[in-house]
Amino acid sequence: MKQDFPIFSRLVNGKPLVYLDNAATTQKPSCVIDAMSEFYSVSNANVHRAVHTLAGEATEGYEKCRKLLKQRYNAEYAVITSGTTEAINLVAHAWGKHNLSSGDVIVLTEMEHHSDIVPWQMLAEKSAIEIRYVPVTDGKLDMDAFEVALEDAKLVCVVHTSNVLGVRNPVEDIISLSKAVGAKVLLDAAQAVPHELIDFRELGADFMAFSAHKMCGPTGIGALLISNDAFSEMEPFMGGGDMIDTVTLEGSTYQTNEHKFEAGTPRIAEGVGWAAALEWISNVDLEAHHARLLSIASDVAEQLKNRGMAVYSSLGPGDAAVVSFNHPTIHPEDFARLLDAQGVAVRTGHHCAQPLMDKLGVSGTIRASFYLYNDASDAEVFLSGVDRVLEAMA
Amino acid sequence: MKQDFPIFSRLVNGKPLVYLDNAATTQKPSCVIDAMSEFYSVSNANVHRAVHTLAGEATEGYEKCRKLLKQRYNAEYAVITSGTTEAINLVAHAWGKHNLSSGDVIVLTEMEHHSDIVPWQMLAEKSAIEIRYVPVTDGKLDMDAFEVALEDAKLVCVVHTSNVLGVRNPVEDIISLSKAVGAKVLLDAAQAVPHELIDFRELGADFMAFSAHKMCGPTGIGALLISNDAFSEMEPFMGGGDMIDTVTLEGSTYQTNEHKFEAGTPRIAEGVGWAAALEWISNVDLEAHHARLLSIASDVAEQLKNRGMAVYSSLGPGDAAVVSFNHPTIHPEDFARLLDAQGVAVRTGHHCAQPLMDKLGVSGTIRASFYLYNDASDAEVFLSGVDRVLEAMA
Amino acid sequence: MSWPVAIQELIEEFQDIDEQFERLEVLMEFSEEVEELPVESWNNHNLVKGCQSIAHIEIEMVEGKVWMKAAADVKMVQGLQGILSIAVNGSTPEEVLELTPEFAEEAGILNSLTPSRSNGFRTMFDMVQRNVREAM
Amino acid sequence: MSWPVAIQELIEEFQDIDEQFERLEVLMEFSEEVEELPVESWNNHNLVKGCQSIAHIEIEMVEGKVWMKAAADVKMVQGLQGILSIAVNGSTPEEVLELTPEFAEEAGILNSLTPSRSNGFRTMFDMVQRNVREAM
Ligand SMILES: Cc1ncc(COP(=O)(O)O)c(C=O)c1O
Ligand SMILES: Cc1ncc(COP(=O)(O)O)c(C=O)c1O
Repeated sequence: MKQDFPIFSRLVNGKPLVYLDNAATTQKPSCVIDAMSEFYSVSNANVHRAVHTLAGEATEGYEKCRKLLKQRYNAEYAVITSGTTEAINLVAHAWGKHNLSSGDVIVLTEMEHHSDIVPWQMLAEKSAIEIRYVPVTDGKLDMDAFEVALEDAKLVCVVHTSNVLGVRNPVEDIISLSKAVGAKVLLDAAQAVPHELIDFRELGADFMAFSAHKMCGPTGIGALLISNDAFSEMEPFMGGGDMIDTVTLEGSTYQTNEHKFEAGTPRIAEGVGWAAALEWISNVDLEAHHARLLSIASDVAEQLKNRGMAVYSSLGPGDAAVVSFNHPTIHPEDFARLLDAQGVAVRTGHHCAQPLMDKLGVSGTIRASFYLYNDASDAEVFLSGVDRVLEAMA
Repeated sequence: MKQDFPIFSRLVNGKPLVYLDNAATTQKPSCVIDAMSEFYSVSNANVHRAVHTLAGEATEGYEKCRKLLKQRYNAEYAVITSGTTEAINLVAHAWGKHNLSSGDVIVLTEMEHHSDIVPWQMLAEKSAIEIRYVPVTDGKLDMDAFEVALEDAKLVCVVHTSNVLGVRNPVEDIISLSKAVGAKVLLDAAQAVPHELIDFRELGADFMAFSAHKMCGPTGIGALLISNDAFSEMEPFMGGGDMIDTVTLEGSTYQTNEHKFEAGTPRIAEGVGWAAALEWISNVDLEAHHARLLSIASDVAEQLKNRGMAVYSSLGPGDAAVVSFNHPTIHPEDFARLLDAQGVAVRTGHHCAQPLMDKLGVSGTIRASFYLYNDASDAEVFLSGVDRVLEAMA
Repeated sequence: MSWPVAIQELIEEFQDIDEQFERLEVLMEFSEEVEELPVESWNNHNLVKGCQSIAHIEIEMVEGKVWMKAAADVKMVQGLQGILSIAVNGSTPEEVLELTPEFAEEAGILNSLTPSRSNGFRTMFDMVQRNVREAM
Repeated sequence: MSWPVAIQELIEEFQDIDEQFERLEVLMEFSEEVEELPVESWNNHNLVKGCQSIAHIEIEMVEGKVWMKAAADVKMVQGLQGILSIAVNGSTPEEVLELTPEFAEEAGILNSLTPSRSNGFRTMFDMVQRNVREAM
């Protein structure tokens, strides 16, 4: 598959690129890159309510992205945002602010990404809302504690698949337990949609947020899927062009569909690029690749343990192919720089999950995350790279 | 210059494209399109705090955009947003919410774009803030009325250059009058930066919002320039990755520079593309082109008047080359569709400025807006296209 | 696909046109074909919803046959309404319900309009069928 | 540009290296060159601000000559501190103030690091000059 991705023809520090930073962002196939160039070269115009040909083509190209999202994930509504982070902030402002008040409870977990913590802390501070964090034990969500935390909860926000541990949370149980107490559920699916096909309506969540750039699509665009129920409870977030119906000096009325939440000129070329990525990925057997990558990652994890590393990912079935680890003495940054010198890209740091780092008792980890185009030879290069680091630092 | 823009090699309805919808969005030169393709093909990675080579290149590429913005516009701070609309909403949330309260006054004008009306209406409603609209008389801001409206104002939000009329407001006077009463000033410069080079610090505004896509840059990205003074009074808007310093279960602390307002993975490829556009435009003699285009637009306006059209743009010195007009009986939509049939792209409708439409006593206008790559031959094709429409509809 | 004669003629008339400008001119000529719904009769019920501009459509049953009256401020929308009139006027309700909006596509009318306007045609088409169903 | 002998040697040593891995190894070896600032002496004043990882630098004047002590948790940062030590230790304050961080660029040390880390080097360099100026 690597031949579909032009970036793999480059060298890094004189070595072929082995890209294992996929949980941060994925590489783009030619068809995505070309679709955007083509858009800018042939159909570029502003969208909506326009009568000229280019504007019609641009509108169609952009709205195709929404159509594909709704089809692929079986969603009632798909609001296009600039990414997972904006999608979650949209829920906090457009739903949270109007449906939560003093004393209400939001349930989060200790393994949330900052993007699914900070918006709620900001909201909670303003409105005296209580936040409960479900603890993580041995790298897994404590489901007993979750049930306790759920009492009187109005909103449950959970990362579907952790960007640090790769662990896939039991979202089916989380949703049914939450629905039983009448709580709305938001899934942070940034790491989930790249690895598995989710039927949003069947799953039964109210909100699902994710980013294009983590599933071979462009930067600057993401989506929030919304259930009928939740959509009807939302008020506009940002104001501006395209989201209004009428504007007078006395006040304004708003659109009734997704456009209500898409103020201003949308991410047009990005929508075109994401549509291309969605079409591309619909021809990929995600399940087969997922099994393959999980097996590679599990091997890698074993090998790292054999070499004395602490590995934080458990890599159970369904988990994403993410290996978070640390060496007992070598600083993650030195480790990653020495891997980079060999063409191997991994990420280090807190991975925007400081509370989880606190729980793990570390300030950061080294993270090798695998995606569709990675193969066993990447794992080999990575491991021999690790060996050279260990030798050099011995 | 057209040869720099690949889109001009296409036909629209069998005719060479004459693109006069530049106030909606501009076309992109090859160097911008290529810079983004190149980024995705060679350096794509997530930015900030990463140690591998690609991430370093991506960070450098993205931050270069900010550097160029600060240099070109001489700004203390440049926050990167998804466009003008998000930039203005950012001010409403990050500054307005924390610095305006019940009874305070915001001054707007009747010629604002919806993006500079709706965010303030939403804020005003929540916080019982008074909004005063400075009237437009004969297509110009009524400066006497402005001075009256200014009494006790805390914030003045003005469109630098109107997207409907092309009129450039006397922003220098507006700013000095506003500063004299201690009001902060926001400039909606979406239509201004494409046409003139602005020295933000010297001009003395507090906020200036604009979009890349209206100045030959990509969609999905824009900026808010902020003065030192105003920056120090702002609280975070959206929460998430990259904008924090520390996150604990008890609460979070934030970055102190622009990143504080850029939650989540930023618009990386878009930043690279905009940087290319900023470099490209820095080699363009904006002033000369502006004079040239204004003269073309004035001729066009004259010709339209000669043919019985109502022209709303006055096209004085400094105004943008935007011609808004209507035929006494032909509906703008029919008019524009018949122009499109001849390859000529113009926009019709309320141009996201319904209050101004109300003032002009129309439901919409036809708008022909000129930009760098337009020339006298475009005006000729446009006018002969108009003639054919008039004939057909006679 | 085979169409009623009136529609078949219409498709052929459009298919013969090479130039987009002429196609739009012919489209506008069809505005003559629709019986105008007078302004006094405009109401929320006969308003075409989701249309960018003003458009009204009313369906009557005259001796068991469908009859359409309509109005619009945009001439090309009037033209689309004229084409719809040709397609439905004098037909039985059953015949109208069997129609699909594809004929306009086949004629090249729809792809000659931008998505929002061709959506407008579908919206009007759906409205006609809904009203016919209600009137049965 | 001409540099003090110690720096010139250092530049040449780095320029001789072809492979990035080896360059980083050599960089880490320079961590031996810095006199360690003991943990007890770490404080907010000697903390390098804007650095991603922990780094401290302190400047002393010994018989009119500059002397640097430092500490860091990342070995490569220690290496950068070692290189800084070579560049400044034993120099007069005036000599230190004449230095620019370009020598590290010339050696290819900076471009071998990502922007944030090469910014870190500049930050440390600036901090040394600031402290020297204060100590004058
Ligand atoms: C004057 C003015 N303000 C604001 C905007 C909104 O810009 P954007 O849609 O890129 O957010 C526009 C363009 O649509 C404009 O012309
Ligand atoms: C689990 C998770 N949530 C949220 C995010 C934020 O996504 P973005 O930065 O694209 O907004 C990420 C990625 O950084 C993630 O991995």
